[in-house]
Amino acid sequence: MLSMPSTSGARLALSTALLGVLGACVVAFALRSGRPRADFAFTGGGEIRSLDPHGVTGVPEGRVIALLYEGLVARNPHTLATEPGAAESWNVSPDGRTYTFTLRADARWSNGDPLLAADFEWSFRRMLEPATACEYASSLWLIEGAREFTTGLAADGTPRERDWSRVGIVAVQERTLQIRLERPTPHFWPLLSSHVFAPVHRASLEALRERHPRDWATHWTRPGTLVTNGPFRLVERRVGEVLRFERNEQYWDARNVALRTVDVLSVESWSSALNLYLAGELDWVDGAIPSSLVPELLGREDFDPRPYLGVYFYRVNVTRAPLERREVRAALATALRRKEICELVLKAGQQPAFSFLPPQAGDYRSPKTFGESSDYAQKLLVDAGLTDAEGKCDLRELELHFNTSEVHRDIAEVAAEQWRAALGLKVRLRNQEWKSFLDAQGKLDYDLSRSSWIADYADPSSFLDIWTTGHENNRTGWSNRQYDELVAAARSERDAARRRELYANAERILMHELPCIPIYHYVSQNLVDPRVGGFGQNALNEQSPKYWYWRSDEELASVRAQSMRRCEPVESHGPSAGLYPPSRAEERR
Amino acid sequence: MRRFLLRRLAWFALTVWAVITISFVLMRSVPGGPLSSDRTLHPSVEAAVNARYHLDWPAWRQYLQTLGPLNLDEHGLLGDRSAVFGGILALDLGPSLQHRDVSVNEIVAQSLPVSAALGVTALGWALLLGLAGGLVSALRPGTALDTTARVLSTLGLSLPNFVIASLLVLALAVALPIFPVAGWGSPAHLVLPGFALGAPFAAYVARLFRAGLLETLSQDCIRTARAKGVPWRAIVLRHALPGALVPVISFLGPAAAGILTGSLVIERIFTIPGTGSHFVAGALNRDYALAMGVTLVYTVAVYALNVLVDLAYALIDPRVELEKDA
Amino acid sequence: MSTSPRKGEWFSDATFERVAAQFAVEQVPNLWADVRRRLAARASARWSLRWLLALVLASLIVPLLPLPSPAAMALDKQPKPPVAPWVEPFNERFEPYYGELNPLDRALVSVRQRAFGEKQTGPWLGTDAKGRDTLARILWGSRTSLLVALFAALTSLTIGVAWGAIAGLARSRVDNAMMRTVDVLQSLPTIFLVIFLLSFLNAPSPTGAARSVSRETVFFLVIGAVSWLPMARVVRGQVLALRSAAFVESARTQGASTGWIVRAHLVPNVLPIVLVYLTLTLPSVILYEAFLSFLGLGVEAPNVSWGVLAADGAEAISPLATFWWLPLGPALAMGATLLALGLLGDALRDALDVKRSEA
Amino acid sequence: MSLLEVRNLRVSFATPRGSVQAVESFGVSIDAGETIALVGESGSGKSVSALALARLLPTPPARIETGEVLFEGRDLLLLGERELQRVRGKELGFVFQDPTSSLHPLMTIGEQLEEALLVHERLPRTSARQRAEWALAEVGIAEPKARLTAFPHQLSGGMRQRVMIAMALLTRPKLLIADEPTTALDVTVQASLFALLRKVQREHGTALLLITHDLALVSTFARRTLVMYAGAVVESGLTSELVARPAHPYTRALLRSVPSLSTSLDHALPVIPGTPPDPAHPALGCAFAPRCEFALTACHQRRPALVALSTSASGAAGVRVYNRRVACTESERALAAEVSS
Repeated sequence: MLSMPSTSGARLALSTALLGVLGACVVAFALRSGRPRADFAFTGGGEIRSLDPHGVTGVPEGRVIALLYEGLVARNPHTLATEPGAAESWNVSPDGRTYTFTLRADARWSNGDPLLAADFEWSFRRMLEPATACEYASSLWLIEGAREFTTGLAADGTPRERDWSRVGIVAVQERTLQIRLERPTPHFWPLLSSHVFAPVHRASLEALRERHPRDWATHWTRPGTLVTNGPFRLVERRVGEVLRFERNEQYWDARNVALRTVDVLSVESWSSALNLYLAGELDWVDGAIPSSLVPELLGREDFDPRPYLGVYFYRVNVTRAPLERREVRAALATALRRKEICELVLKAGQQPAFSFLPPQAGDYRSPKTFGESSDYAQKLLVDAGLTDAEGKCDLRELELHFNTSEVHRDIAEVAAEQWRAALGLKVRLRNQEWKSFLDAQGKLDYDLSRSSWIADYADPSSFLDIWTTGHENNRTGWSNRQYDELVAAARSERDAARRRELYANAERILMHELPCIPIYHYVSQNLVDPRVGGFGQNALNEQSPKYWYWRSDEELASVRAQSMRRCEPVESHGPSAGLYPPSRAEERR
Repeated sequence: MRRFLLRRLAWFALTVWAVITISFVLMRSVPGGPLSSDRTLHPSVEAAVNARYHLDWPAWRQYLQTLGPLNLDEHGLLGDRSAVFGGILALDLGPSLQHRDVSVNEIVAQSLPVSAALGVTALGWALLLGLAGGLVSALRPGTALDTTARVLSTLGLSLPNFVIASLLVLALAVALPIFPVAGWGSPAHLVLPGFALGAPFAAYVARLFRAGLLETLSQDCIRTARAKGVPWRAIVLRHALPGALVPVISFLGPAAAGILTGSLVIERIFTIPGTGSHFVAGALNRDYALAMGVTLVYTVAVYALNVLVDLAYALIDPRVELEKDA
Repeated sequence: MSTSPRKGEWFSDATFERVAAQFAVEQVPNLWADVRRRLAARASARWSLRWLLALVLASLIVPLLPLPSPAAMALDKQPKPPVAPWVEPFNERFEPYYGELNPLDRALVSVRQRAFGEKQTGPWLGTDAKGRDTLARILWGSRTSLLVALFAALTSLTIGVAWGAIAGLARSRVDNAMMRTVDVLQSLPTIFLVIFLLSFLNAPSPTGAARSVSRETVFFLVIGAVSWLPMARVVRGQVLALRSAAFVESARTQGASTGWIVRAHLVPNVLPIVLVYLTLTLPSVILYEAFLSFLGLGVEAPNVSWGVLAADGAEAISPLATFWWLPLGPALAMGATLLALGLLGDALRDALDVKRSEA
Repeated sequence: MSLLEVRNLRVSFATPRGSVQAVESFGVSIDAGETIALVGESGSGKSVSALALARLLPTPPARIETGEVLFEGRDLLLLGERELQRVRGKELGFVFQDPTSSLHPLMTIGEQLEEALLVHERLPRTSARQRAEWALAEVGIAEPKARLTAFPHQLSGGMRQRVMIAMALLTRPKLLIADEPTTALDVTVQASLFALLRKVQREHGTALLLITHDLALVSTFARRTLVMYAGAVVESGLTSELVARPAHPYTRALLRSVPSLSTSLDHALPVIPGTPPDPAHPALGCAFAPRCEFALTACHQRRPALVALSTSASGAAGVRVYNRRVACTESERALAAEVSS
């Protein structure tokens, strides 16, 4: 023990010095995580929820899963067509129910283990186990016996013992996997390529579970422990800061992967994300760009909003007066001036929505439904006896819920003002933080509630299924027998045209009944360095990181020359020599 | 000294217990749960998740679980479930309910040093600017220099720190790219956020120090020192400084609490991976474990700092007897 | 200063200790006349008071002023930069949309319409992204900020003072229990309390129609709920010091009743420190409102507050396009008000500081 | 040449209510080794004068308007701060009224003692410590070595004042100014301290300016005495003479109000009627006039100057007057009357 100096001045000086050293140590310790910039850095917002492909739902998580894992099949980022993934080939039985996949001989896990059909079988089983708590488990229920396996209930609702042998997922050979569906399902392909169908490495997970029976979940996704099969592997994770990935040399197509390192930054504030992008710290920002800045970005070559398969809408609680009346809902829907919202509030080219499905949902075209007319809306209310001849509205004040966000507030303010102007209706805005908001929505504790729906795949079923009676995502109290029947019929209809028609009829009912008031269809708002090549521009805004590379100066110039878009070029922060995958690099040499 | 620390420890345990209990009750009485998401779960899946995190337990049992290393399993209370988390007494805060594959311990271990570094920088700024400003204005009271320092320090207290931070970014990271706009990793990343976070506290320190110094300098013992012919500089440094620092030191406790809370804004603006963001995220996401974890960190940090402050009193002022209770 | 710091206090609040230390525990005859004279002698105090009074007045009569409505939007080509008053003093584009108004404000607005008609001030401070007039929003927003301050002042003055006084006067066991409660409440991060209260008290009512408490009310309650704690500490400290002060002892030995002692000794001696502390609480509460607004937990649209405006303004600072007038207005309003409160507090403290002013 | 010669010192304080004259006119002349007492009521300007002559008053609010302070021939009022520091503590020692507040509470006794030596004599720390220890022993503190590491609050009041005295004498100053050194202490301690002061003063040949309001105490102690009232010296002279034959009515009143053991409790203690004047509102004439039993109209209109009592005037009565000065128009007459009676 140090002896204390006797004078208080000296004690003060000594303790100040000690504190200073301590402070410096803290700073140095906290800063030790400094790492060189990755070949590519992007952000999808805040910290992702999990690296377990079976434990996540969000879009940002999906992007990270896409770096780490590869399912049986993949989607081409430009065309969204199904292309081989871990499976190099497959065939479908004539009845459209049995799919047989042949896995690549060179498909391996990042630790070198071969990737086998049994891995997939075990992974799918894991998803379906209730204990895994996979939120997407229900999307696998189109597989034979899967629903029963998860719920433990037979089709008639009687409890039944779980039995994996009754589920239509079998590893028939070492590299052959067979999946048998309940009924032929056209959207099985897009579903299969989504991140939920990624395989999980059984051996490492079970070993960890053995070793850490209580908290294995927090151990197995650590760098060095996590075994994956995608183009990249995890090398560092700092919560709230960064996920660092490196090219997985064990990946079967590693020669075609250009980037050696990828950083996924956790950036909670969009204005910071924008600042980081403009400073060259980020190469791709995908998210809610503040709308006041959108006009500034629109002319730039690195900002090219494209239609995106999502719809922004207001749920209407049809169990509450006066919203149980269709006229009122229709009046609300027709009184809005969506163009104003899109052009003056959102500004990035969002399309006014008069249907629930966006125009890009595959071959499907939404039927003509309703239009906008404040006179008509007014008339609806007058006819319904809710507004007197002088235009005095007798409706009670309605409450519009939205979760805390700049843009939701902006839209709600404008919508409320439009309803007031057109109908004399009083709408009170209620801003709620996310969980309270969801809670209220789930309990039907609202009048109008902001919502959006982003499709998992470009198919009407992805949008229209949720409105069937009792669906978990219905949350309006709306139920229509005819609609349910149409959707059920469409689900098993194999003739594409007939199926589209069934869905169109269902959507027509939906848009007549209006338990939801569509406002606009999304656009993707990617802010991406012009030098980035292999970047997918598609309706799902889905990316395949394995295709990303940096264009050289020459290629960038030629891409600019070919571009049809008139826009101002932006200085790129990427390597001017470009960064090409090993295969291309050899080719170029 | 030992009695003082023991006594403090006892009070500390009691406070922490009260904070845990209140947080527990608060967290669980707000609407929405950790699992609510925009995609509603199927009941069977939801039940499984609830079981995994023991959210299906009655509240008292969850409470006990949160508190201690009670392995209910061993007492046969649990049936066949094996996943029981340690509890606060075992220093195991359990897994985060929001970030499913990290434990709260890990989150705290990774983010606390960052916040601490930010806090240290902010305090460093606050003390540097505050003490300098206070010294200048106390040594020349009533002059233009004094007035300037005082107005500046009042202004520092008059703007929300996010406004200061945004202006700083615009001026010193964008217009003049001297410092990085955001991020973490090098000492340069600390300068602007540290300043933005520390500015209001610098203002406060300046005022406290000025007042303390003026008051100390007006004391009889300073006159004695002058009568002894001690040079003015030595009087200020040796005789007046320790006493004048007492109010500044006692401000460090509240300042630390303020910096911890204020850092959540600064951390968001500058994308700094500290505990700040988890404060709000934990509460907003109903991540019970994380919220509990950061609350504890906050309480412990503020408490520890207050104990340090009291020790500092004793260090400076020999008249302070730590054992005595007021 | 010469007194050693109090022990047994867990979370010693430097502010109040400083302030408390500066008050001589002694009665000063005719204190208030002196204070008024000293305040009046100080230019900064005069100007601060003027500004605060003008602000309160403006926020009270803001519906009467020929301002644009703070809620009326014009979405086209926004935000617009400020136009100098001499370039466009007035225009005729007034739109009487105010969102929700209480009856009194509605009456005031109709008076304003009758008096000024379509006439309204030009965009002297520019408009925001939805074309709403920044000046009007700042003035209407001052109501929220001032109300928040008022609520905090009220809770500080009622709960805080009562709590502190009771704790200070009560027997040590009661005192201990009360102060430990304050300690625990203070060691909870307030942000938790805020989120809890906001989502709990503001939970939607089952009927959906009439809700007894509006979010604004909840918001004010929340801020009030967390702002009285330091005040309780200050008052307790002062009461404790006074309790053992010689003149109170002597009054007691002369057989004065407790009530009389409280009236004649405690109140006049506690009041100055309470007042000074209030000038420290109000700025921090106004800043706290801004902090909550930044986190999206502030007042609800179409209501505005300085915090909301400042947060929006800070958000609008971007290297791509700087809508400088959006942060500037609220920052100036806030800065000036807080500066005024700070200067007033300084002046008040000096004016009440018996020791120094009598030297 | 006298050691210290103060002439016509005027000090004012700036207050929010305007300037206040704290010291009207102060003058004193002290020879080496001499002891002079400065007496007067509280607020009469004794302490201010003493502090002002060493420029220890905080400026502002204090302001030395006029005056000369010749210490060994140098005017302290004209010295630079650095030169002044060489005089203060080295040549000129101070003992203040309240040892509790005058000792630094956060520094050890040793530190405070050594400081002066370190500053003025640039001694190495160890020898400074040794000297400090001796100094403590000299003022009669037991276990001086142990006391060096003590803090002031660990000592008794008397001990603290001994420390103050030791501190003041450490550098062997030529003049010691003791400002009511015993006011805060009880009577037995007072006596021992005075004995101590006298002892060290004799040993070191230090001149002493003793400020007090206790005439009885100084009568045996100081050779000469100055009486101050309302910021001005109103009378000065040999203590014995002054006590025996006070010239100024104020001195007389002051002497009369000293209780003696023989005073019967039945008699009311003679007090000076009225209150001291408010320095913010100085009277036009003699400051004591409102309280003076001999006051004439002229006393209220003109301020009397401090003049030497003429040898002839008092010599007529056969009394030898040594440098006796008084500021009273009536004093000569009154004194003469008293002497002749």
